[in-house]
Amino acid sequence: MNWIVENLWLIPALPLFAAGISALTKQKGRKLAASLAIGSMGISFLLALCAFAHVLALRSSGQATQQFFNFPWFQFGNDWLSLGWVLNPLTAVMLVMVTFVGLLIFIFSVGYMEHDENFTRFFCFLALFASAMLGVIISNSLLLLFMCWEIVGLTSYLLIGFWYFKPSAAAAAKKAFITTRIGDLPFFLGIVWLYSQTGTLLFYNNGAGALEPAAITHLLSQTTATGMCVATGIALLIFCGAIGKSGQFPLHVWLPDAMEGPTPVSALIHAATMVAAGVFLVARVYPLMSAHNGVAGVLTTSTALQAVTWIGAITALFGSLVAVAQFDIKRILAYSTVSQLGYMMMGLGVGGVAVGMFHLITHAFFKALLFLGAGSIIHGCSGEQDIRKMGGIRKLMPITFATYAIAMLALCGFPLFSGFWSKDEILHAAHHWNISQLPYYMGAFAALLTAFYMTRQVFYVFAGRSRLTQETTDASHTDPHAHAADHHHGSGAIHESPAVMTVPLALLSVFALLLGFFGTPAWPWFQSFLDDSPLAVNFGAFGEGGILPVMLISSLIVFLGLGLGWYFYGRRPIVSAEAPDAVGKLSPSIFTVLGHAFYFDALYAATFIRLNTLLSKISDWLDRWVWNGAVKTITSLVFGFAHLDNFLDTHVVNSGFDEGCEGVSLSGQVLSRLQAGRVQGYLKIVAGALIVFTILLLWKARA
Amino acid sequence: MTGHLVTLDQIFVVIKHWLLGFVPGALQPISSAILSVVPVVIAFPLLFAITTVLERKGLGRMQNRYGPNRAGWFGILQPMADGIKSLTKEDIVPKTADQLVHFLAPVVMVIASFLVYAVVPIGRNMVIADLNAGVLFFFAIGSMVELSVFMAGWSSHSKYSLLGAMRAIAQMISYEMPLVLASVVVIMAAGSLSTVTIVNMQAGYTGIWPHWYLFTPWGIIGFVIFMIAATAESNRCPFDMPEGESEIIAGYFIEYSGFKFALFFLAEYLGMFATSAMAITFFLGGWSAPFSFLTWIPSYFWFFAKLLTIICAFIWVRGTLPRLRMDQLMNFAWKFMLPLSLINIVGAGIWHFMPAGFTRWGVVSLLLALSCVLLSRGLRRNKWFHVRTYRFAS
Amino acid sequence: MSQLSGYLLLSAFLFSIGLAGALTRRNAILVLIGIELMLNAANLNFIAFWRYGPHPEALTGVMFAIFSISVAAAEAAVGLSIILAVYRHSRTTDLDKLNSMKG
Amino acid sequence: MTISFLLLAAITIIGTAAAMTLKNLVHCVLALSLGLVGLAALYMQLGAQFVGFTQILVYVGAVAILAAFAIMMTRSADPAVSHVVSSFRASGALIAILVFAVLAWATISGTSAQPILTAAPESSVGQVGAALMHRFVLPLEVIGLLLTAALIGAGILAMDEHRGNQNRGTR
Repeated sequence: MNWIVENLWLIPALPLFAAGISALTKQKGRKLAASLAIGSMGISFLLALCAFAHVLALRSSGQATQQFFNFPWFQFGNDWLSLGWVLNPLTAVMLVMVTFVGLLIFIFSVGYMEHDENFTRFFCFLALFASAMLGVIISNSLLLLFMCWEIVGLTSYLLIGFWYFKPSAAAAAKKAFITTRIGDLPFFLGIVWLYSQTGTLLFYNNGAGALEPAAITHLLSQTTATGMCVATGIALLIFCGAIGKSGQFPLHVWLPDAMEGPTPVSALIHAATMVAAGVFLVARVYPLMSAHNGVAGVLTTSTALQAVTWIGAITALFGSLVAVAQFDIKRILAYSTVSQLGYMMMGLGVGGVAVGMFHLITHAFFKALLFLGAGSIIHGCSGEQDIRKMGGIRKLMPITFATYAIAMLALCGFPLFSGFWSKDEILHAAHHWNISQLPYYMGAFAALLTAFYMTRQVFYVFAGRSRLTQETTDASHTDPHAHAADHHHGSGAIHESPAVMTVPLALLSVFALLLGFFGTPAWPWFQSFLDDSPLAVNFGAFGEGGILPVMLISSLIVFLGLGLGWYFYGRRPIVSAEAPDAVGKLSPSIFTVLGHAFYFDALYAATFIRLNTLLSKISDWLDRWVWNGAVKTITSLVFGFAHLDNFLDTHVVNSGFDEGCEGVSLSGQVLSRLQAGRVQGYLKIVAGALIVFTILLLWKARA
Repeated sequence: MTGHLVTLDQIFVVIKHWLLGFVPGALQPISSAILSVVPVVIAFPLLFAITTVLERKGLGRMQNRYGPNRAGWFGILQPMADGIKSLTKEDIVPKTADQLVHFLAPVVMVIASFLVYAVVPIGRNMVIADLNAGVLFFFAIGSMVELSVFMAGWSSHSKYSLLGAMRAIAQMISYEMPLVLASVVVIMAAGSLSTVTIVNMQAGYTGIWPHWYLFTPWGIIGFVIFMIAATAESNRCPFDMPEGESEIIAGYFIEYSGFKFALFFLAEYLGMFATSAMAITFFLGGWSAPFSFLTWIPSYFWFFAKLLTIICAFIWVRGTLPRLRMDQLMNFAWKFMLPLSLINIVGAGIWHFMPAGFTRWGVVSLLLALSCVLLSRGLRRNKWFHVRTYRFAS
Repeated sequence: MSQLSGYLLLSAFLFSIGLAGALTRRNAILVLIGIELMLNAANLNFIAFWRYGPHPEALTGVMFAIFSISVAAAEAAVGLSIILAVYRHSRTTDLDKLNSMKG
Repeated sequence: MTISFLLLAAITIIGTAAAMTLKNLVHCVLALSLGLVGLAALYMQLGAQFVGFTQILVYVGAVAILAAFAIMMTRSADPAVSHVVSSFRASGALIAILVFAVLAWATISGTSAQPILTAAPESSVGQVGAALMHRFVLPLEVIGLLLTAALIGAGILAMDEHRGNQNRGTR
C-alpha cells in the first residue's frame, strides 16, 4: 500500500482548501485567490502524476493495478457507513487529465477574468468545482461519488450564473441545475436500490464491493416485477444520472444555455470535465452496466449497454445536426460537445471502457482548446459572440488562429490528429457491433456533419475581412465582460490576447496534436492500460479486423465534410453580417428547425412546463375556490344574519333588530373562540387530548 | 520513600481511620464523612484569614504604605479584629428588601463555595468525594453561585445592587465558557472527569521533570485562559466591575452589613481558592512535587504551597492592573478568550493524534501562537482601546 | 407500591404541576417554566425506567435524558428571546393581553 | 420508599409547586431552581450522576438565570401585576388535576410498571461518552445542529431592531 493510495484524498482536498480560503478573503484579495487556486491545482497535478506513476509501476511489476482505501465514516443503527477512494488506471488517467486541463484553464482565466470585479469569487468557485470533480473521480463509494456529484452540480450552477445580473445567465443557471436534478433523481433511486440489494455502496472492497463478482451475480439473480433483472434496472437508473450530467439526448437542453457563463467555465465545466463526469460514471460502474445473464462473450450485450449505445448515437447525430445552424460561436461548440459526448457514450456502449474513455481524454483536450480559443476571440472582439459579425481574425490573432485550427482539425478527425484515432476506435467498434449497424451509420454521418460545421465556423470567424462594425461593439455593451474589456482598451479594436491566455492554448494544442498516438491500433497503449491487457507493437494491426477500410472511409468522410464546408462558405468570402447563411439558402425551413434545435425547448415548454403551470393553476383554483369558499360561506352566513336583521329592522319593529345584532355578535364570538390566539387555550386542548388518549390506552389494556 | 515519610504523608488519613475505629459500624459512613469534611471547613477559612492580612499588607507595600500594622505583631491579628468587628456590628436589612431572599443569598453562596471543596484533592488519598464526574460537579456548583449573586442583588431593592448583580452575572456567564473550555483540554488529555484521576495522570516524572499538563503548548494556553477566567469568575481586579467601589458602590452586596457582608467576603475568597485549587489540579499536577527528588515532602504541603503561590499572583495582579471597562470586558471574553480556548481544544486534539516528538511540539505551538497573535490583532484593530478625549472639558 | 411507581407518581405530579402552571398563569415566562417542568417530568421517567428497566447497560434512558435536557435548554433560550421580542413589540408579557394575532 | 427518596421528592414537590403558585416571579424562579436541584439529586440517587450534574449546570446555571434576566428585562417582577392567574384558572386547574388523576391511575394500575430489580447499573462518564460517540452519534450531530440554530435564532430574536443606529449614534 503505497502512501499515494492512502493520501489520494489530498488531491481533491487541496483545491477545497484553496476554495475555503478564497471564500474568506475580501474582494480585493485577487492575487491571493488566484495564486491559491492555481498553486493548489498545480500541487494536485503533481500528486496526480505521482498516482499515475504508481499505477504504471504496479503495471510494469505485473501486480494488480487496482488499489483502494476504505474507512468507516459513521455508525447509524448497527451498521457502519464507510467511504473510501480507489486508484486504478481509469482514476489515474482521469486525475491527470482533469488536473492538467484544469490547471491550464485556471491560468487562462487569470487573463480572461482580469477585469471582472468578482475575480475572487470566480476562483473560489473554480477551485471548489475542481475539488468536487476530483472527488467524483477518486471516490470508491457510490455515496461519496454522489455527494461530490451534487457539489459539481452546485458549482456549475454558481458558475453559469456567475454574471447573475444578466437575466439570461440566471435563467440558464436555473435551467442547468433543474435539468441535471431531473437526471439525478433516478440516479439517487438507483443508489438506494443498490444499497437495499447489496447492503454496500463501496465499489471495491475485497470481494464485498458492489461492483465485484459476488454482488453482480447476486444482482443478476434477482428480477423485478417486470421480469427485468435488478442489475439492469439499477444500471439504467444510474445511467439517467449520466444522461442528465453529460447532456445526453432527452436532457441535453441545459448544455447550450450553459454557455451564458464565462468562457473558461464553459471550457472547464461544459467541455473538459463536468460533462465528462457522466461518461466517467458509466465507465466507473461498467461492470454493473455490462452485467448480463447468459453466456459471457462478445456476442451478448446487456440491455443497459444497448440503451447507452442508442442514446449516445442519437445524441451524436442530433448535436451535430443542430450545430450546423447556429451562429453563436459558443453555441456551436456546445452542440458539438453534445454530439461528441454522444460519441463517447456510444463508444462505451459498443466498445467498452477503453474506447469511450480514449475519446473522452482526447476530446477533453481539443474541446477545452476550442473553448479557450473562442474565449480568446471573444476577449479580442470585446464580447462579440455572433460569428456573422466576426471574420478576418486570422491576421489579427495569429496564435489563436493556429491553435484553433489544430483543435478544429482534431475535432473533425483529420487523419493523424488525436480526434482521428479515438473517433475511428468508436466507429470501428460500432461497425462490429452485434446488435445493429445503425449506430455506425449515424456516427459516420455525425462525423461528416462535424467536419462540415467546424469548417463553416472557421471560415466565418477567421476568413475574409472583419465585419465587426462599431455599432456591434456598442450593441455588445450589454455583455458585462465587454464592458470590462472596453474599459480596459478604449474602443473594441480586435487584438491578440496576452501571453497568460495564449500559452495555455499552445500547450493544449500540442496535446490535441499528439495525444492520439497513444491509442493507435498499431500501438494501443491506452486501451491496454485501461483494460490491463498485454501491449504489443504490430503495424499488422491495421490490416486485421477491417480497421483499415473503416479508417479510409472515415477519413474520406472527413475530407468530404471539409470540402463541403469550403464549397459553401470558403469559395466566396462572406461579405456582410446580414447576408443569409449559405446552407440556409438551400432549404430555409429545415435550417430554421435546426437553428432552433428541433424546438426542444419549445417542446418542453409546451409539455412539462405547461403541465407544471397547469398543476399550479389547479392548486391555485382549489385554494381560491374550495378552501376560500368554505371561509366565504361562513362569513356569508354571518352576513346573512346581518342582512336578515336589516330586513327585520326596516320592516318590523326594532326589538327584532336588537336580537339580530345579538345573534350576529354571538356567532362571531363563537367562531372567534376557535382562534382566540390564546396559547393556553390551545395547551388546554392538548391536555384534554392527553387525558382522553391515556384513558383509551388504559381501557384497551383492560379489555 | 521510606516508611515514616509515608506515614507523614498519609498522617491525616491514618488519624481518620484511627478515629473511625471508635464509632459503631452503623455510624461509620456518616462519621467518616464528618471527619473528612470538618478539617476542610476549618482549614480554608483559616487560609482566608491569612490571605486577607497577606493581601492587605502586600497591597500596602505595592502602594508605598504600611498595611495593617496595629493589631498584634505586624498586624498579624488583623483578621481576628475584623472578624470580631463584623460579628458585633448591627445587621441592617433595608426596609423594602425581600427579607427571606435577602437572608438566603449569603447562605446559599457560602454553602455553594464550601460544596466545591468536595472534589478538590488536597493530598495523596486526601479528597472528600472522588466523584466520577468531579469536574462537572465543580462547574455545576459554581453555577449556583451566580444564582445567589442574583438573589443578593435583586432582594435588596437597590438599583446599585441590581446593577452590580446584573453585571456580575453577565460577567460570570461570559467567563464561565472559557473556564469550562480551558478545562476541557485537560479532560481530553486525562480521559476522565474525576479530579483524582487527573492528578494521578500527572504524577509521573521524566528525569527530574514532572508530567504536568502545564508543560505542553495547550497546557500553557489553557492555564493562562483558566487563570484569567478564574479572576473574572471571582470578581477580582482587574475584572471587579460588578463591585467597583468608585461606580456602583459595592455591587450586589451594598445593602449587606455585619456578618452577612463577612459571609459574602468569605464566600468570594473561598471561590477564589477553589478555582485556584482546580487550576492546580488541572495544570500544576495537584499535590505532586515539582521535582522528582522532592517527593519526600508531604503531598498536602505541595498543594498548599502551590495554592499560596497562586494567591500571591492574584494579589500581585490586583495591585498592578487597572480595572477594565464593561464593553472591554465583554469583548475580551467573547472575541478573544472563547475563540482561543476553542482553538486550544483543536490543538489538544492534534497533540493527541500526532506521534510524540518535536514535530508535535512545533505544530501545536505554532498553531496556538499564530492564533494568539491573530486574535489579539483582531482585538486591537477595532477601536476599543483609544485615548479618551474630553469633548466638553476645556 | 414499588420504588419505580414512586418515581412515576412523582413525575406525574411534576407534569401536572407544570401543566397547571402553564394553563393558569398569566405571565408568558411562567408558562415557559411550566413547560420546562413538564419536560423534566419526562426526564425523570426516562431515568427511572432506565434504572428499573430491562437493559440498563444500554444507557438509552440516560442518553434520552441528556438529549432532552439539551433540547430543553435550546427551547428555553429561544422561548425567552421570543418573549423578549414580544415584550418589545407590545409592552407586556401578559398572555390575556396578548391575544391579538396581527402585530 | 427509602427516606432519601421521600426527602428529595418532598423538596422537589415543594419547590416546583411554589414555582407555579407564588405571586412574585423572582420567587418563582428561585423556587424552581430549588425544585430542579431536588430533581437532580433524585437522578443521582437513581445512579445517573452525569445527568444530575448536567441538570444542575443547565437548569440552575443557565435556564433559571436566563429566566431571571427575562423577568428583569420585561419588568414582570414589580408588584404592579394585579392578579397573576389568567382568566381561565378554574378550568386549567381542573384539567391539570384530571391529568394527574389519569396518570396516577395509569401508574398504579399499570402491570408493566413492575420493576426488574437489577443491581444499581453504574453509568460512568466514560460509558456515556462512548455511547454518545458510537450508538448515538447521529442524534448528537442533530442536537449540535439544533443548538447552533437555537443560538443564532435566539440572538436574532433578542436583537434590538434599532441597535445598529444606536451604535452609530454613540460611536
